[in-house]
Amino acid sequence: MTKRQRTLLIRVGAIVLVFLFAVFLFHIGRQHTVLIDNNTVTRDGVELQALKLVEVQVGKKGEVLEMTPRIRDKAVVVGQRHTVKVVYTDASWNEHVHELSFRIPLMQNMVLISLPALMKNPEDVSFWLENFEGLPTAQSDAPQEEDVVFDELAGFDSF
Amino acid sequence: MNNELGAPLLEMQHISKDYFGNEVLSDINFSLRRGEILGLVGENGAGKSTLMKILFGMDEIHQTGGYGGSIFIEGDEVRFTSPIDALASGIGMVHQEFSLLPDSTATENILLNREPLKHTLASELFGERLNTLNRESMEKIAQGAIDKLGVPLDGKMLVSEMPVGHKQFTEIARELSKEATTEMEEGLRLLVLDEPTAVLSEQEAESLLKAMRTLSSEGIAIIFISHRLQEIIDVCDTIMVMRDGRIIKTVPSEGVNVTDIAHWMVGREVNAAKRNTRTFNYEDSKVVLSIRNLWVDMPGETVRNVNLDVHDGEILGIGGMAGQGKLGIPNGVMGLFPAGGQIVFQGEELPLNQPRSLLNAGVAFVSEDRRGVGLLLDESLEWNITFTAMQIQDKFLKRYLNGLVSWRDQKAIEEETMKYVKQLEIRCVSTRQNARELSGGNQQKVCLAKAFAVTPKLLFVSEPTRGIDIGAKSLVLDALRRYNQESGTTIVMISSELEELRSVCDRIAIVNDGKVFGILPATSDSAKFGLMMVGQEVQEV
Amino acid sequence: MNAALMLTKIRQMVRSFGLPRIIIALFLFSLFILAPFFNVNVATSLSDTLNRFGMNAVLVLAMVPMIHSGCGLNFGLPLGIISGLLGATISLQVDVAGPASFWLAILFATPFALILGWGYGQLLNRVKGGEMMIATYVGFSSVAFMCIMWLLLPFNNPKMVWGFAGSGLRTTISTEGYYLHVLNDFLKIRIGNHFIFPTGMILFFTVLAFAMWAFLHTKTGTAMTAVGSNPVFARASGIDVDRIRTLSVVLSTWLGAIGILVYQQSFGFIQLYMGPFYMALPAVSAILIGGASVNKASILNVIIGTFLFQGILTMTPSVMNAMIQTDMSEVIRIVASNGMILYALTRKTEAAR
Amino acid sequence: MRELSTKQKILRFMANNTVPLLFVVIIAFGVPLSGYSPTYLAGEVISRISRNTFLIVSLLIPILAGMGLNFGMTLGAMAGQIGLIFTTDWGIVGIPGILLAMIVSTPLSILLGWWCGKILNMAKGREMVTSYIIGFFMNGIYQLVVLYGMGPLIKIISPNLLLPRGYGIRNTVNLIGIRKSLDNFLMIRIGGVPIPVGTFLVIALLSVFILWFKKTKLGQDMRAVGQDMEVARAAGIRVEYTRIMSIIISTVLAGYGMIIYLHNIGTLNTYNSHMQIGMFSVAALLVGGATVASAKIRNVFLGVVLFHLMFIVSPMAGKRLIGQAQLGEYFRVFVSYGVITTSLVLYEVRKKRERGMSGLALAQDQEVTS
Repeated sequence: MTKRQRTLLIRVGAIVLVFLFAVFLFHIGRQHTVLIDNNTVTRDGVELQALKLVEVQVGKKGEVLEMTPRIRDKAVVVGQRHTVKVVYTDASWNEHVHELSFRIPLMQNMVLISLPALMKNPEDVSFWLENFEGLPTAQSDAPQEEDVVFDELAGFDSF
Repeated sequence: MNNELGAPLLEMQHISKDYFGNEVLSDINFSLRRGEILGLVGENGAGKSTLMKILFGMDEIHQTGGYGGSIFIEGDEVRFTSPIDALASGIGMVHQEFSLLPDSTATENILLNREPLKHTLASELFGERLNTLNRESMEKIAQGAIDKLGVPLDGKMLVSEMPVGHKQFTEIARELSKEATTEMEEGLRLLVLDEPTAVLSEQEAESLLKAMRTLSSEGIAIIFISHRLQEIIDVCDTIMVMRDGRIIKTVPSEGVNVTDIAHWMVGREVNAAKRNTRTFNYEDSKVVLSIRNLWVDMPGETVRNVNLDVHDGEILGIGGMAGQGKLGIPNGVMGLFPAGGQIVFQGEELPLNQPRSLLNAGVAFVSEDRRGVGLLLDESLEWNITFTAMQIQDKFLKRYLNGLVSWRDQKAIEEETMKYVKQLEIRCVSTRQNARELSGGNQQKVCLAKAFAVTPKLLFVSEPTRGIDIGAKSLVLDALRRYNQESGTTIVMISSELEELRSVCDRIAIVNDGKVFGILPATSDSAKFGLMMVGQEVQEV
Repeated sequence: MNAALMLTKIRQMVRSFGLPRIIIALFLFSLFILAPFFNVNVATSLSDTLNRFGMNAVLVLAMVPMIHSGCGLNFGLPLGIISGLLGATISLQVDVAGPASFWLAILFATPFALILGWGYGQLLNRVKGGEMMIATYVGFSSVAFMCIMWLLLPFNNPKMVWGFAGSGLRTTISTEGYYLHVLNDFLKIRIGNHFIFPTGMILFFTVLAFAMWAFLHTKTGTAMTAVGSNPVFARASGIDVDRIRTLSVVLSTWLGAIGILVYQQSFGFIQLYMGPFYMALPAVSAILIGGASVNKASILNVIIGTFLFQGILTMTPSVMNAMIQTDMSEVIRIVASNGMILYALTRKTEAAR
Repeated sequence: MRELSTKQKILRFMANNTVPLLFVVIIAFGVPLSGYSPTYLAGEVISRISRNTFLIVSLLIPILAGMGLNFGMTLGAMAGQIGLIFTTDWGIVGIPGILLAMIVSTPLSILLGWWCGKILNMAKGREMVTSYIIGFFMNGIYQLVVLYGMGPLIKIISPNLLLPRGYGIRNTVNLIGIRKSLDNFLMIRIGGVPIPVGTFLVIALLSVFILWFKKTKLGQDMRAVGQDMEVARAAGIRVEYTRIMSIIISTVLAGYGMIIYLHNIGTLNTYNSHMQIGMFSVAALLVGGATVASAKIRNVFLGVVLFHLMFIVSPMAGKRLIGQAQLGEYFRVFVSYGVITTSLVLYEVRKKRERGMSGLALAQDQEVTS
């Protein structure tokens, strides 16, 4: 192997390495929103009732959310693999604790966890986790045209 | 001098060179043994530098059609295509101008772009230039070269703080160090020193000569180009004298004296017909310009303490080797470079450093730097010829409103320009043509016309024939002579070509080491001028 | 053979005129041709262009003396503008209504222009070779310095100062009631519904341009050109190079002062504070577009350049907008003007600098 | 060389450090006038050191190569901003977001730096004014790309980033995802002053890199080119290539610097953030005692501290003094430009003075001999 070939190899290698690192960063740095939903849902024709009172925690260090029926809350997470811990005490004072892990598709901005579905069938992730395509708040506002500001003298304040 | 057997280190056979038909070197033959010091002397333009350029395979030589003859190194014919080739065969050169970085140390300069490196990881990725410098090794190599030279040079000293001599040593050490850092077969074998002592003090020159002897004893041959003949005799084994592109003499230095060399350098057959036959009795005419204690800070042409009297109506020549200061005199007097001292023109002392005062008094100057000083390259001939006269003497102007407005008189300008175009045979398309588009000879004529247009009482003409073809040359010289005769204008002409001066001038002053070394009538023996140029007193014959 | 000859000839022409200039000229030309197809009124556009030409031409003319004397492009134009602003504000303070205020403003601006220009010239003489960069920053610092001054100077005409504070000048001051449109309306000619020829303003520029042309034909003007063409030659010919350069800087500064007053009378407002900050750049690119280089400029360059530059500024918003429903004029302005300056800076000028 | 007396030494020190000394004086008056507490000032200054140092360091390499102050660092800033726009659009947050923005900006910076270096090689002797105009010119191209290209030509996923009309990035991009993430990494507090150790580590690493770089062959070549292009060329150094390399390195570092700067601020002003960055960085460097011809790491740090102290205190000082905060704001703008002007003038004047020295020596010489 000549020196030139060797250098070329190292350079190509380095570029590939940086690229792989970038992909890795993409995976670990991607931010997703997990919506947690405690509404009555229908699965396979069966109606699943909303849960009375349930504690949900997304991720190990996430905030513990207490949810009553017909509540939808959200947790912002970074990365793809996450756990969700659900603590539910049913009418007969039996405590059900599920600690489940799930994976969010890389390019998915939002996913929705349906708590009643999760209670029903915790083993099947696809049963309670679904992709959620956003139609958040912006829709209602009329698109307001924004003037683009070119201020060549800007930046005097923030420096 | 240990190489008695085998081929000589360098041999040149039948070397010739012409620049587009103009022969500058013909049939050069010489050889050089290991450790031999060859002194190469000759006037400016004798062909020394061209010969060295051929040896080094400079681009300039290839671009102008190559050279004839052959060069042998240790018996093998070589034909270098670039200085790098020459370097690889162990030939190094130190040029007259320093090529040093001012804010770097001697060591850094010695090893410039040949630094030994320490391998770093980054270099694998980003290329060799990201290896770090190996300072220790650098110092060792530089010190090795300095030691070989045998001079007290501090490797850590910044070049800007060095005395001139040490800069010179740094340059030489750089050549010596090349054996350690390049892929030379066996290190430096031949060193060319171009005027190394010109800028040195006596002591510095002495230690340089000593260093040369040291190198020679180590088997390094040296070609020593110098105008200081005594040094040549002192240090060289052989002396080679060149004149007009030929080798005149190659002699061992023993028993040669300075007068002999000077004779060989300048003693040529003089074409009597071309000579100025006029005998001008300058003692009878009054002194028109007197220069006292003049110093001029002109880079490369420093003038120190010059005293000179110019008589009314004469043509005074100023000659001397390049770099000795002859060009500094007119440039300093005319205020183009910082100067001090005293000048009295027509009995009146004029302030220095003010071109205006000299021009007002009627002194004009044709500069040797045509393109830089002499011309407005991007303006018309009309402007070039009439500008100075317009500004100084208010010629070619129309006055309006009681002289409040002075308007350019286009018609007068055209007439004046036309007059000189005819008189000096300036070849141009029209008088509106830009000066840039003219040939060198015609540009020179424009410069003369500019000076004539102010009808000067005294005219400095500096290197009037440099870089122009023969036809234009004689036209320019004739014009000067005629102008002197017809209008009685005193002319001071500065030229590197002694014969040119002798053909036009009445008296010739020779400048050496920034001072006027002596003045002789133009009819004097050329050998006397030759001696004066190299700083030797002329013994009265 | 003939075609090849033609081609080389065209190539030569392109080279001597400069490709960027040709592109800009063709671009403007095509805008005018396209305009009617997109329901843009050519007469209005022409009228606007002419108006803006008049507003800016004197500012562009202010480039000429300094280019001639070899001081390079006058990036320090804001200094001249400041002199003009001082003249304008003092004139308003004196509170003479009507056209007289314009002439008063010129009168008041002149001493400032002379003094500031002289000092600026002295400075530039000490930094030969680095004029343009230093000029830029002299302009910037003087604008910033005047920002402080506008706050502190004891003006008190209620039309100029902040109402609530009673002191400190406003950022924009209307010239209404003073010299609004004094030149624009002088002998103006209305042709049809959409075309107005601002005779007074064009006339004013013509007078100044003629004066400049005449000056360059005098002895001193000739010396100035020579200094710019080859300062060493000029020195060897007995010219006091520094004096001529200073004179050119004073002239440029004064023209800058007049230029901004002409601008204001048409624009209607005096813009203080950071207003003059980037005013040099359009003027610089305009003269370069007109065919000037870093050390050569003529009155013709001023006229062509201002017309082309202002033409593009007027035409691009309307035509481009109509064409692609996008207002790209800002981008085109930035790229064209700065590209032109870059082009000029990277040309090899053989002058000894 | 003669030994200098103490007085001469002090005078020379003052002459060589005019600008920093002047700033010390301004601050000595300004700080008490402003009435800010030392803790507040310390916090502010530390925050600004972490914010701006990286940007300013990017100016060092072109100075080493003799190309003066690289006002073209704006190009790097633009590349950095484009990197941030992309990572924000992709929703990458935290330190990975910063790193990814840097990776995205790198090829852009290299391309822009290469182009800028090419142009500057065509304008030798007036690099500074040319690099300054290059910044303006490139701003036009940047607008073309970001305001018109992004959306239809360059895919932008998140509609929140785009203007309501469907193409072009909004005036401000919220960088909440990466805001202060590097600063808060390893944040410690000393006496109530928060110190972003993470960012400081990055800056330390950069400083070490610069020091190391000066020891490499490339660094040495740049020094050579900076001192005398012709000598370097004669020695076989590829002058043009070396100069281009210096601009590329500067541009890439400026890009990273801009990302760190904006990550601290937390919002990206799409069309304005980069405009004045070059000017302020240059001013800060000069305040630290650097000149057009030489600049060192210590000038950067001294400069950041002095410049920003002045910047922080002047509005308040102006308010206390005249009753107008606006005055102080104008004052600091004036001082920034004034400092650059002074430094440029001093540089040119010194260059000229050195040329005049040899004549004096000659005159003295003659006086001695005659």
